[in-house]
Amino acid sequence: MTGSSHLVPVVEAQGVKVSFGAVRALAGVDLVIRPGECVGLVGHNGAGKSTIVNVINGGLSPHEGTIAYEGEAPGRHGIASARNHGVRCVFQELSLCPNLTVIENMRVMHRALNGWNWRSKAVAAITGKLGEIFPGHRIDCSRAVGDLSIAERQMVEIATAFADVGQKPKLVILDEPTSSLDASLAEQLLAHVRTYVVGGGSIIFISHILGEVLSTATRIVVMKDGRVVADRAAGEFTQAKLVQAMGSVVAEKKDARAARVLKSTAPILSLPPRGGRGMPFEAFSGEIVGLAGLSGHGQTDTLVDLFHSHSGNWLQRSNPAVAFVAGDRGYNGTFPLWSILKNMSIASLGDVSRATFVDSGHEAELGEQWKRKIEIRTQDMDNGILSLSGGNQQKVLFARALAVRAPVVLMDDPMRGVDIGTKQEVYGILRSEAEKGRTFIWYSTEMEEVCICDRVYVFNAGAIVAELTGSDISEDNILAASFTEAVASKAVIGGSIA
Amino acid sequence: DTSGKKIALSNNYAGNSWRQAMLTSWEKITGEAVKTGVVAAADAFTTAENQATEQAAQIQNMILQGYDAIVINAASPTALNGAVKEACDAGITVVSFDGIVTEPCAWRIAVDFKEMGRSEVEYLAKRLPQGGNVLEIRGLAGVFVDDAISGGIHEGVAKYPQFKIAGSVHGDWAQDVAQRAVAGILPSLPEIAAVVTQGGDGYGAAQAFAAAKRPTPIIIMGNRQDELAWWKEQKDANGYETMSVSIAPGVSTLAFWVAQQILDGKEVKKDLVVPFLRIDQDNLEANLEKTPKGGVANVEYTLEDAQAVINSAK
Amino acid sequence: MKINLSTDSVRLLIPALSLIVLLCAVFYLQPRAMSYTGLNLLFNLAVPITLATIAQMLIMTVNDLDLSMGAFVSFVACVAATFLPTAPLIGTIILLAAIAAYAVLGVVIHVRQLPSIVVTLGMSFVWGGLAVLILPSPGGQAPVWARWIMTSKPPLMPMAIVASIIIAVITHFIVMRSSFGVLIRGVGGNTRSVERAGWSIISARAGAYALAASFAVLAGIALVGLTTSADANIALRYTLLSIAGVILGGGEFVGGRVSPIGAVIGALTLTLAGSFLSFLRISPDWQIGAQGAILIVVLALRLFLNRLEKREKGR
Amino acid sequence: MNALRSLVLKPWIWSFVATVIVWLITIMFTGGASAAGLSQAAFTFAAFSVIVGIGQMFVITLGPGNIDLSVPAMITLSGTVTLKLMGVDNALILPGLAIAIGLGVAVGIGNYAFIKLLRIPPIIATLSMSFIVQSMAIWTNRGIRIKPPALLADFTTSTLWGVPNVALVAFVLSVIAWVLLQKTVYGRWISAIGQSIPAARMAGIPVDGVRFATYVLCAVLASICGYMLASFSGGAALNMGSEYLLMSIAVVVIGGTAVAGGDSNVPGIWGASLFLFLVVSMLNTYGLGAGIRLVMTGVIIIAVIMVASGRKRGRA
Ligand SMILES: Nc1ncnc2c1ncn2[C@@H]1O[C@H](COP(=O)(O)OP(=O)(O)OP(=O)(O)O)[C@@H](O)[C@H]1O
Ligand SMILES: Nc1ncnc2c1ncn2[C@@H]1O[C@H](COP(=O)(O)OP(=O)(O)OP(=O)(O)O)[C@@H](O)[C@H]1O
Ligand SMILES: [Mg+2]
Ligand SMILES: [Mg+2]
Repeated sequence: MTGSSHLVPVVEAQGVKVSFGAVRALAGVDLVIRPGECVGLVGHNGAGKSTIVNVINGGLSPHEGTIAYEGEAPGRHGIASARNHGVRCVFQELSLCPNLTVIENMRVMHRALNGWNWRSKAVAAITGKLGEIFPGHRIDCSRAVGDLSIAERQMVEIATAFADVGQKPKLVILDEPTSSLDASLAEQLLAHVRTYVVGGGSIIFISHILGEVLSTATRIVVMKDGRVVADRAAGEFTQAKLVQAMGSVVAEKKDARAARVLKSTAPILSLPPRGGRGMPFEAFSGEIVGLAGLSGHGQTDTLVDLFHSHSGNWLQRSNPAVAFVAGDRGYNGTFPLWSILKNMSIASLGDVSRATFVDSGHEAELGEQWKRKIEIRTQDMDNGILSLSGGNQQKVLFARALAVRAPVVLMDDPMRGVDIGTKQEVYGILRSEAEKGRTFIWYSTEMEEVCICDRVYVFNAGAIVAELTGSDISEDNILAASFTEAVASKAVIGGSIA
Repeated sequence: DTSGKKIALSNNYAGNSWRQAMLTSWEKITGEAVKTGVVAAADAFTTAENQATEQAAQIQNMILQGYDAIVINAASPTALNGAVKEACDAGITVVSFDGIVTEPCAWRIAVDFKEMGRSEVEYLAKRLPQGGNVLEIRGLAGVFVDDAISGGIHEGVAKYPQFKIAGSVHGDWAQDVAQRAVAGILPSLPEIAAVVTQGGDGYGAAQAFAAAKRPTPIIIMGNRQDELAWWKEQKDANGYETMSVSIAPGVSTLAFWVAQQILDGKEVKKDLVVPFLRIDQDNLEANLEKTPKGGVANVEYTLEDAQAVINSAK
Repeated sequence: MKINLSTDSVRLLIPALSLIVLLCAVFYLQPRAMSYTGLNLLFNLAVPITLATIAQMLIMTVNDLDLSMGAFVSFVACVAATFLPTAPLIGTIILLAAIAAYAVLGVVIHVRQLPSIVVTLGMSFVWGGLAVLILPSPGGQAPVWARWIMTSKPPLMPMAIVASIIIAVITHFIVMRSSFGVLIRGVGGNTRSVERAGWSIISARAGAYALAASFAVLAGIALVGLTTSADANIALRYTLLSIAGVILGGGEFVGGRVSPIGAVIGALTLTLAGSFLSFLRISPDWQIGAQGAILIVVLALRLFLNRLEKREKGR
Repeated sequence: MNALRSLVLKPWIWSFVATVIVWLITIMFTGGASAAGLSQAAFTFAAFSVIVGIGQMFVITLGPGNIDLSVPAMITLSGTVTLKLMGVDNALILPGLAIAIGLGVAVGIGNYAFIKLLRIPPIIATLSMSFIVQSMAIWTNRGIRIKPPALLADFTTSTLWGVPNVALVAFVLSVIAWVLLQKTVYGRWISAIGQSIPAARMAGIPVDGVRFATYVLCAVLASICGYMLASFSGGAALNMGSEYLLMSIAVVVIGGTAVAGGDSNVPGIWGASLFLFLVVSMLNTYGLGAGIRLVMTGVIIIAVIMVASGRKRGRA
């Protein structure tokens, strides 16, 4: 790794400062990326990771400081010059055109892809890359991206960034690329990243899953409050050291979870088998029920079904039965025109209003309370929601659902992009709320989270194929169950693995 | 003999009382004619919006439906020429009235709109020999009727230079639009001696003057019952004097008879003229009596009237 | 039989089926329509509407809406009926300037982040005013060549059908196949990511607007070719018709989801719906209402077919 | 709080600035003599646009594609039906108003039924509805023009301390609308729906109920406007509503309400309504021809919106 230090850096950022109004997103960042290295970029939510990435790819001009690509400072800093130097980016929020097909998205993303037969060139490039990175994928490149699942979209975006169309990518920036991929896909990606780096390419890899970063990066840069606080070879870090460098205090992972049997009472929620296949769904009071399986196999649909069948579309129930935490923030989470406070309080307006008049004092109080409780990093809850970093927006959505008095909370992979410190806090809140009798139904793509649950349903092809409880909940069992075929009607393999 | 012939009415607009009265007259007279076997059918068609394109499509459909004659009140004198030409080429008799078309193969039953405008100023010249400021309320910009009447008014003013057009607004032939426009310009106008209209917006103008607490000038009235009733009220109260010019909506029935005569093989000149309907101070009561409450002063035509019009044109 | 239908072709299938159903109904009511001249009479006034619908669709592709479409087509018709036959050079210059004005509008709307609805609402007054200035009272004369094209009688198929097919094929190629089409649809789908890929959104928008204006110009000329002359209010209805046509054809207001072939079919369907009504002979009181009803019926049909298709897919 | 206030302040201030400028130019023509008369006329006629504008604003706030094109037909229907029912009987004034509201509710229900059952864009659903409603208006009275009850006619045409009564009614309605939007749960809900329907649904908002109520509200306001307008102008006409199609949309968007939904603005509607009336008056006063007048109207609208949103988007 030191061998590459004499090479001309692909990108060299020096003293970069960026602020958004009063918010100082970057307070002087130096970052050098050399060929043949994978730089892991970690830090708490709002540390400035996405911002520095935006500066590097030309989308943002630094207010102070310089950027040089391959040793030369560009005449005009901008997207075009960054791309000309082979910088490609996979953004934290999905950024393909949902109305275009995969092939057409290639055309948009790669300006070099021109000429009469650009379609066939694009097909060749994207199918080749998809096959290379995600062998065994089943993506039809003539389909509109909007018709793909969120994981498939992410895969397409990654493959698009790595694709070689006349111009080889030199630096690929991956901003939380694995957040919507399940474990096996994530592993495929990481494997590809390693070989790519060995081949002389460079990667900036941003993730909150420290295990991934430790196993993939050659060098790790830790950011905190807009500064780089540590920059060392990956080998010098352990998970604990990383966490410490990030500045979060994390309680040691408590594996000792009291196995709780809560199935005694009548279920608080239930659904018949989806499409007449597999097992029915049930949840009991005070449980944390996990929905697992490969991503996009019906978990989100189940949650949405549960939500729709327990909330009114014509009249609001006086006592809400369910609350929902969105995973796809842009689609069904945030209200972009509103302040953080309004975004947070929207679901519990009934509690902060009198005779349908919103009591703003009461509302602000509620906001402050949750701001403290899960540490939303903002000066003022009246700031726009979009001024928050991705992870902090997610926290607001979390607070929104927890503030509702509903006995059941549905969670659609809500920890996407939440930093490790916050995660631990949220886990804590979940546990204590569950103790008090709240039920959580939790779809997650992260194995670690699934393992916190009391009971887990494993999904395959839209149906529940297995139920795991207590100590049977483990990565291996879940993975094994994920490939079980659903059986028609009710002949169920109930806990075939248990 | 036309007992086997089918006639259609192509109407471009039904959104005001004039057009409604026109349709009612058509229904009344042609219903009778169908019953007595003069013609086989006389269907009325109206388009949703006052648009030449839509009416052109309507006429083309009538060609397909196999009508023998089409009677048209046209949205535009020229924009239907394409469709009218196709109808003529298909051997269909086309008679236009009120909103006439310029396509030479069609018959035209025209109102002399220019003359109508001129007569308003002539009347004023008699009433106010010393002249004065005049407010003009026009119709819908870009429509031929509006242009013609306004042209007549301006000719009249040129002839009687003691009148000066102090302001001109477009009332779009709609009561409330006219009222709105007059109310907007009125504060900036000097004293107004008379208001010339295109027949029908008089009542709105009177209300705007009343709302602005200005003396009521001589307002040329249209043919609506409420206008006539207002005039009568004023006449009884303070001897208010004015006149009313308009086109009788029943002209549609004249067009029907003309079409029937042409189908019957009569020689008919391409251009026919109908007089406009004029009501004066002395025949106000008589006319008001004949006009249904809330309706429009009207004249319906018989076969004999039509023959008289045809013969007088020869 | 297993056909793998893409979203795009499904989007097309439904409008096409509604058109066919409606056409059958019309033929049933009026068998005379089932002929060369019959079809031409049914559809020739659809040609300008189709072109205007395509123009509206291009604007909708970049998530905007043009409320001045009708006024603009009227303006073009006035220019075409006055300047084009007598002073072709001046006429052409005016029309080119109008197209340029559209491009400028696109740029202004993007740069100043203005709502297109308001700007085009304002522009509808401007075009309307210019039309009145050019042609204060109805009249003018269609250029001979426009008249010739619109009344031509090609073999086998009437002009209206040939024209619709040509328009559909050309616009399908431009919007769905070409790079430019991909780009403007991308702008509609996700402006930010197109920008991040290094494209100039300004020129994409300007291009979309200019192309739309070009189709609207063709619409105006085609209209004059059919009617032989123009007036300032001749096409005001095209604004709503064109929007309805795009929607009927499966397009959407936002998200760059459009279908040129669908738009052509939508425009034809709308035109046909009017004829269908004439053939039904409803009482004059309800003729206007029936136009609303027919729109609803056509859309209900669309919904019904959509359902069918969903059930197919669910299996 | 401060940030919020400046955000609300900015969009509407511009329509008022434009209004004042146009007003000054108009009264300059007579050296100021027409000030009182012009203002009174402006408030009278702006009132009608304000009433329909408020309804349209609620609908537009529901998000892209939401618009109610049945407003003009609704105005016509309620004008014709209520005037016919009231005859000239003063005792029937209130029942007439109740009928107007009832008609509005019915048409609103119809509008949303089309939108919901047929899953069609509101623009098409309400357009279809407007044809049907217009037909109903024709069918119910065939253009017969009946005078309003004298008391009602007096009320709508007279003034209180120099302020037209209709303007007072519109003012009261706008205050109610403002409170609804800014202070109540319902206001939050429509703003949320306007920003993202899926997000609103998953936040537990009864989306269908709220949209339904909003379409009904819009139709009811249009209906009330028709009732008042017919009384004001001495009788209903079949084309009395057609003015208000573009007008209702224009006052909303010029007034600073976001066309993309989620953000609405009540004061701006007043500014825009006064402005649109005064522009026409100004151009009429200076005696410009119809063509020039139209062009100028368009240019002024665009200029106002440029200035207004240029400021609004001033990024920090
Ligand atoms: N457009 C913006 N306007 C205002 N503030 C912003 C904007 N974008 C980012 N910020 C602020 O800049 C800071 C850094 O944000 P950034 O998105 O870089 O964080 P991050 O490290 O990527 O966090 P996460 O892990 O949650 O994605 C945050 O405090 C955020 O609130
Ligand atoms: N909107 C319109 N479009 C085209 N022509 C119209 C329109 N309105 C009226 N006309 C024409 O104007 C002439 C007379 O209309 P007039 O204004 O007298 O009707 P009216 O009796 O006043 O109707 P209303 O009572 O509804 O105002 C006729 O030639 C009619 O065809
Ligand atoms: Mg980030
Ligand atoms: Mg009139």
